This record gives sequence, structure tokens and C-alpha cells, in this order.
Amino acid sequence: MKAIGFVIVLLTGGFLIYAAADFPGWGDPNSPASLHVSPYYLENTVEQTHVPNAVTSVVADYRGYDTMFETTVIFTAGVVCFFLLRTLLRKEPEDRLYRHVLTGVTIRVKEGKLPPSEEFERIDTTWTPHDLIIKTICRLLVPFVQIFALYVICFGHYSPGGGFQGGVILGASIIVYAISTDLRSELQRIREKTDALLSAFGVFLYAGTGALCLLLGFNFLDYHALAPILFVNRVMARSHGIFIVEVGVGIAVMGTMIWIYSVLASRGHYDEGL
Amino acid sequence: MSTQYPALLVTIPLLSGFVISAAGWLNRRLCFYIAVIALAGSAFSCFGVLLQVLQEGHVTYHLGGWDPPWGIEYYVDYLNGLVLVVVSTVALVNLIATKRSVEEEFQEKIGPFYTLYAFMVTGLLGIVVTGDAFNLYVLLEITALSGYGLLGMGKNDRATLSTLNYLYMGTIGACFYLLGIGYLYIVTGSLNMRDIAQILPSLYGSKAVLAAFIICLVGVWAKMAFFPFHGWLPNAYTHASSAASSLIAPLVTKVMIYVMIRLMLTIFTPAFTFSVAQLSKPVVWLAVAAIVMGGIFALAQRDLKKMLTYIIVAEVGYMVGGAWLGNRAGMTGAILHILNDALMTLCVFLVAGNIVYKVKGCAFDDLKGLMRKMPFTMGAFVVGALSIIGVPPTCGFFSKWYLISGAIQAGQYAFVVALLFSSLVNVVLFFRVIEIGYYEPAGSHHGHEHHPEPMDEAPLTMLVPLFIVAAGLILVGLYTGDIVNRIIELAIPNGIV
Amino acid sequence: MFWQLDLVILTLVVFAGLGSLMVKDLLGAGILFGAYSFLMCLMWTVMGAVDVAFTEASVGAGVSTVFFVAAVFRTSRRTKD
Amino acid sequence: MEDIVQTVVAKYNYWIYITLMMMGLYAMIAKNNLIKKIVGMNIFQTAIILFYVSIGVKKGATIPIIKALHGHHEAINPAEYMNPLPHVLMLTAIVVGVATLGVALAFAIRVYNRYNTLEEDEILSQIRTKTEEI
Repeated sequence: MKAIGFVIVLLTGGFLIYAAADFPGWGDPNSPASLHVSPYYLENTVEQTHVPNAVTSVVADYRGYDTMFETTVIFTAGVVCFFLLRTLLRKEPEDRLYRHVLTGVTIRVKEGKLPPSEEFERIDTTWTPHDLIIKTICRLLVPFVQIFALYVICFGHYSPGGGFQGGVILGASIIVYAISTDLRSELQRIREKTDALLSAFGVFLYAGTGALCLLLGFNFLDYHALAPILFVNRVMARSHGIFIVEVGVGIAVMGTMIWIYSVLASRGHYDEGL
Repeated sequence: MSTQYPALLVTIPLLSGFVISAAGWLNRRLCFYIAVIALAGSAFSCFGVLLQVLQEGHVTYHLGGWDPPWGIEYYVDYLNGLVLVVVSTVALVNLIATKRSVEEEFQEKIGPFYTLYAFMVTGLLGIVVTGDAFNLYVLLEITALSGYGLLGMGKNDRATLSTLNYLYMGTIGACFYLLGIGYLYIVTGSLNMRDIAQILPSLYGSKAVLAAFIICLVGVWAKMAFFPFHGWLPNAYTHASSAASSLIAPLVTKVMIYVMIRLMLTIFTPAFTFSVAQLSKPVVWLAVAAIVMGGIFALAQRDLKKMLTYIIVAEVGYMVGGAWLGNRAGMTGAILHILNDALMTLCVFLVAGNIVYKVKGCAFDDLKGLMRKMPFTMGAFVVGALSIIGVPPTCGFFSKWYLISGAIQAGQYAFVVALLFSSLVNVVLFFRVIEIGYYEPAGSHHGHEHHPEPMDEAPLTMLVPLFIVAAGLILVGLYTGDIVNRIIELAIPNGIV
Repeated sequence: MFWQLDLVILTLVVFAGLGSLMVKDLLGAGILFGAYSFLMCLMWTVMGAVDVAFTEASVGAGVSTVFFVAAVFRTSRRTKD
Repeated sequence: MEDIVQTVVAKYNYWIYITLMMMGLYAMIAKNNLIKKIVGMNIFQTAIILFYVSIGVKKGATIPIIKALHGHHEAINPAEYMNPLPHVLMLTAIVVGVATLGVALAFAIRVYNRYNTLEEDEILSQIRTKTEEI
């Protein structure tokens, strides 16, 4: 198997190097790629969409249709992970593990009986880490991470950032909480159902704005149609359209990241997680 | 509203995917009905687009209101108008036919299943209708991911490993296609298919364009399981659940062949494909190898579904070989075979689905005495078998006829021999199955031989769509004449003699 | 963006990739894979692609490494090659 | 000798993207462990991203965020800014890479749940012994 792999790799590598000989030099300003289509974006982005960050305006407006499908790809990945690993009807183990929160002593309680007192928290596997320092630091960290994530989503127009990056950081802030404490306590804050509905709503918001423009008589995802609704001129309508779409992407990516993490970390049983 | 058809046919299944996913959490019974309404709506708009194309020649649609090279553009001509109709009708018929088996296999996960079903149809329709090369890659990924999900949840546990191998090969294929588009972008600077086609003629000499063509082809071949890259298909489709395999088997490989033909005819115009790039001969030899290998491996199988998957690999060889013959008859045969093969594969896989639903297995020894137990299903199986073999009233004969006449014109006699050899192998394969179904008595281990088995047929909701498809095979066969003259003749540019 | 820095980072990227494939422990492969992604993110910043760098840092390096470590914890760290 | 070094250095990005891609391809084909194949797949995808982004680089150009124009009617000179289109395409490719990674890891966990190993040869031997029993 190694020999076949080596031969294939050498052949394709040689072929690619042979083909790379004809490329324009790296970084020269008058290569065809930087002369044919992209100057239009740079020249007209501020004038047509009032968004100085050319990448955000191309992502969400000129080629917004690509990004809609790309958010659908993320949502599909979430649905596939849930579909593959999630075991919904799980039989309860006959004896349960409890751990005393303060001292860390773990006890095994037979089915049906209750733990001796309230400070015992339920755990699934004996080695779940329980570290006071990590827990408190993460509790302090989470709000600031979330504020930064909201900044990243909203300021995608003027600085690098946007829906994806902000959504992932939002999701990461909740994953940090799930890692530092355990998945069960994180699930008390965000139910699995709300998580799935959140990510479905996020992408629906994106595709719904497009469909709204369709219903108002313009082409799909043509934000000019939003001008009469938002009571702004057409250029600002495009800027606001981009913002709505970025918020939709942020919500979708956040929901999906948490969903995939909780399915992967708990192997579908939604028990203790990492 | 009618000018919005190209956008509607993709966005209706997409929006329905999200609604179904929400319905999966709130009220599970709604999922199937939302899916049926959505697919019916998108099939209706597909027919609408085809009618518009028949009147005006081609339909363009600017997404987001931007002009083509800057924004994304939908470009529907005769070729993808026809494939759009095929994809949407096959998906709709399969959705209705497999309702019962889906409810039986995925009791509590029906929501995710229909969500992935809707996204798979969105991806396929989007690939066929788009006029932008990078948009095609993103939709390729949606189709691939929902395909992994649908195939991964197979009945037995071997589905997981075979789908993981499909994932590796599918990712390599998609990345090679992306790389090919990158090579095109670096020398032309544009991503719109028709815009690239206008810039390319001055660049035909450069090595990068030839490399882009070969890399794109390798990527698309890996996705359609053409001969050297076919290792993943038999296992992935066999171990999948019957509903998933009867959706994916007829559609994904045919849409990838459409992408290859789109690459050959629209982006790299026929002038480049058949004269500058001297690829015709080696590719037809690969197609011959695919057909022969598919036939031989199919003979060695003891399981109905696995045998059918090897026949798919051989059919892919038909279409690729036909497209690469370089003459009008061969290309007509290839495009017609996309339509015919989708219907034939759907008919035969629905039969396998019915058998698995009733008999819980489709190995050859499970099929004993099925002619008496399930006469209607096996009747449709006979029609499907005749069509795959290529018997005149059914549509399989006509596309094979065009392929053979194209091969003779092009002087590729090895391809003619391969086609005839494959027809004979198909005869052996299908009549062996029919014989097991007919003559061998229902397994003697039942003990009570005196009164024959009661006829327990698949439920009506699974039989009626099967009959529609079987009737469709014969109807398409009869109407081949004007399908070819009014649609396929105009789909092939006059660059091919 | 002067090309000497470019060359150094590119060679570091190749070494991180090789290390991630050669190391004999899956958790180590996961961490080196995170390092590979962060070096790629540095690469994008040097080449002026700030949005791509931000995405690579958060989506590529951040979340991929979390998924990777979660998967390795749920399977095994043992690997033969 | 001088011009050879010049051509090699001028297109250094393209040689590196080819080496990374070939490393990923080799790992996917030859590695025995499923998770190592997934790492190879991701390196394969990031190599293509490196290729795309190095198309958009322009010497002496700054990041594609248009500086605040004091006079509104001053023409924007595209040569000053990097080419934004490859950056957009690669935002999509990175997120597709993460989605594929998540799905592949879900498959790997499911294979481990069933066969209790991640090594391809051990899994295949388990399958072979199981088919012989039937």
C-alpha cells in the first residue's frame, strides 16, 4: 500500500510541478487574476455597498449565494454528526456514580436509591477531571469572549471578521464552559433542542432574507429589495442586508459548533463529555 | 413569478430542509409531507424552466442582481434543462416510494433523514443549474456531506467503514476539482463558466490550461467512480439503507457525468477537448476497462444490491466512453443514457428496497420463490432488467444504439465489443436472478410444502411509484425520437461534427 | 511582507505538517495539527489575507483541534504507524 | 545558476503547496490509522487554500480593506489592495474543511464503537473473520 501511495504521489507531484511552470510569477500586480474581475470589487465596494472591507462585501453580497450554501454545509455537518452518533433511547445503567463536590470522593449508588446528601453530583466515568482553578478561570473568561465575539460579528464591515469567525468564537465560549465543568451542566443552560433549532433558524434567516427579496420582485438575494422595508436608500439597504446575513451566519455557526462538540465529546450519549 | 424559476427550484428544497429539521424536533409526522410539498414545487419549477428553454433557447438568472463575471449566474440550456427534470422527478418518486421503509428503519431520527434528503436534492439541482464554477464546488460539498450522512446510517455495521472510505475518495475528488478551477482562475482570472470559455481560446497552448483540464477531469472521475477510482462505490451503496441507496445510486453518478460533459462542451469548448488535448483514445480504453471489469465483478456477486452496484460502475463506463468518442452520435448516446440510466437504476433499486422491506435481506438465497410471493415487484424488476440489457421497447436499447453507432463511426471497435459483451453479461446476470425467483421452490426448510406461500406483496405506497417508473422506462423508450430531436440535438454545440 | 519571513514560515509549516503525520501518538498528532493550523494562520497574515487568517485561527485551528482532541479522547491514542 | 535560484524563489509558494498536497495525499493513501488519514485529508485541503491565497497576492499591496477616503471622489487604485476574490473563496474552503473534519471524526468514533480499534488492517481482519462465521 505504501509503494502504490508513493508512486501515485510522485506522478501527481511531477505533473503539478510541470504544470506550475506556466503560472505568472508569484505576486506580480498584472497577473490575469488581479486584472480581470477583482478590480471591480475594489473600486465599487464602498460606492455600491457602503462596506469598506472588500472581503466582507464580496462574501455577503457579490457572491452571497456561495456563502449561503456554505453555511448550509456547516449546518449539514451538524445534522450528519447528530444523525450518525446520537443514541436517543439510552437504557439507564443499573448503578450510578456520584461524586462529593467538595472532597471529590466518588461513591456508587444502586438503582432507585438516592445519594446521601445534596452536595453529590452525578458523574458517568470516574476519571472526569474536577479542577477548581480551571472552573473559576473559565467562568471569568466566558463573558469577555462572548463580548468580543459579538464585536467581531458586528464590525465585519470595517475590520477583518464577520459571521463565521464571530459565530465560532461564540460557540467556543460555550465549549470552554462545557470542557471546564462538564457537558451535563452546559446542557442545563442550552438544551439540545434549542441548540438545533438555533442553528436551523440562523441559516433560515440567511435564506429567508434571500427569499424575501425574491417575493419583493427582485432577484434572489438582491438587497435592493429591502430598501422600502428598512426605509433607507439602496446603498444602505445593501449594507444592512449584509449585516442581517452576517448575524444569521453567526447564529448558525454558533449553534452548529456546540451541537457537533456535544455529539463528538459524549459519543452521542450526552452524558459527561470530556 | 415565472422568471424566478431557476432560483425557486434550488431555494424551495433548501428552505424546506431547515423547516423539516425544525419539524423533526417539534412534530415528527410533518417531516415527510413538508418534503413532498417542497420536492413537488421544485419539480414543477424544473418543468417550467425546461419549457422556457424550449421556447427561448437558454435562460439566464443573475443571483443578487449582479452581472455575470462579478456575481453568480444561473445558465440553463437544453443540456441541463433535461438533467434538471430527471433529477427532480427521480427524487420525488423515490421520496414517495420509500416512506414506509424509512419509517421502519429510522423510527426516532426521521427529521434528520429528511433534512439530509432535502439538502441532497438541493445540492444536485444546484450543481446542474449553476453557471459558476466555484458555486458548483460548494454544491458538490453539500451533495457529498449529505450523501455521507445518508449512506453512513446503513442497516448493518459495515456501512460506517465503507462510507468513511467514500468520504476520503469524495474529498480527494472535490479537492482536485477545486484545484482545477484554481488553475483556470490563475490564468483566466474569472470564475464564470461562459466567461472562462471566451478567454480560454487564446491560452490553448499553455500547459496550465491542459493541467487544469486533466485535474478537473480526475476530480470528477473520482466523484463518479469511473474505472481507476471505483473502489468505494460497491461497498458504500450496498451496505446503505434501501431508501438512501435508491436515492443516491440513480442520481449522484449521473450528475457527475453531466458535470464532465459541461466541462467538455461549455468551459473547454469541443475544439480544445477533442483536438488540442489528445485524450480521446486513452479515456475510451479506460471506459472499456470499466465496462468489462464491472461486468465480470457483477457475475461474481451473491447479493442482489452488490451486483447492481457493479452494473452502475459499468454504466458509468458507457457514458464516459460515449462522451469521449468525439462524434455527435456518441455524445447523444451519453446524454440520453444519463436520462435512461437514472430511470433504470431507480427502478431496479426500488425493487431491491421492496425486497429488503419484505424479506429483510436481498442475498440470492433470500430471493427464492419471490415470483409467487411478490409478483408485482418482480414484474417491475423484469421490465428494469430488460431495459438494462437493452431490449427495444424500453429506453435502454436506444441509448445503447446511439453509443454503438457512435463508436463505429469513431472507429473505436474495442468500445463496440465492450458494449456487446456487457449486454450479454447483463442477460446472464438478470436471468439468473429471475430464475432464482421463478423456479426454485420457496426454501424447503419451511416444512409445510403442500400449500404454496400466501402472496404478501409490498404495500401499495411502495408499488405505485414502482409502476410509474416501470411505465416511464417504456414511455421514454417510445418517445426517444422527439426527446433526441428537440432537446439533445440542440444541447450539443455544433463544434462536434 | 518581505519574502525571507515568507520562506521561514513556509518551511515551518511543512515541518509541522510532517510532524503531525509522523508522531506515534494521536493526541500528539492532534496538538501538532493545531500548531500546523496556527502556523498557516500566521502564513495568511504575512501574505495579507487578514480575513482568511482570522477564520483559519478561529475555525481552522481553534475548533478543529477541539473536535480532534474530543474524538481522540473518545477513541484511543494508540496508533501503529 | 542565478536565474534558476530566482525562478525557484519567485514561485516558492507553489512548490510548497505542491509538497504539502503530496504529503496529504500520501498520508491518506498509505497511513493505516483512520485518524492519521483524517489529518492527511485536512493537510490536503489546507494546501489548496495556500495555492488560492497565493494567487491573490500583489507585491506592495495592503490588506483588501479600503482606507477611509477623505475626498469622496478620489479614484481607488486597485493595485494598492490585495485581490479579495481568492480570500472569499478560501473562507468557504476552510469552513468546508472543518465540516468534513467533524463528519469524518464522527465516522471514526462510530467505527471505534463497533470494532474497538482504529487500525485499518485490524478492522478488515475482524470483518473477514465475521464473514467466515456466517
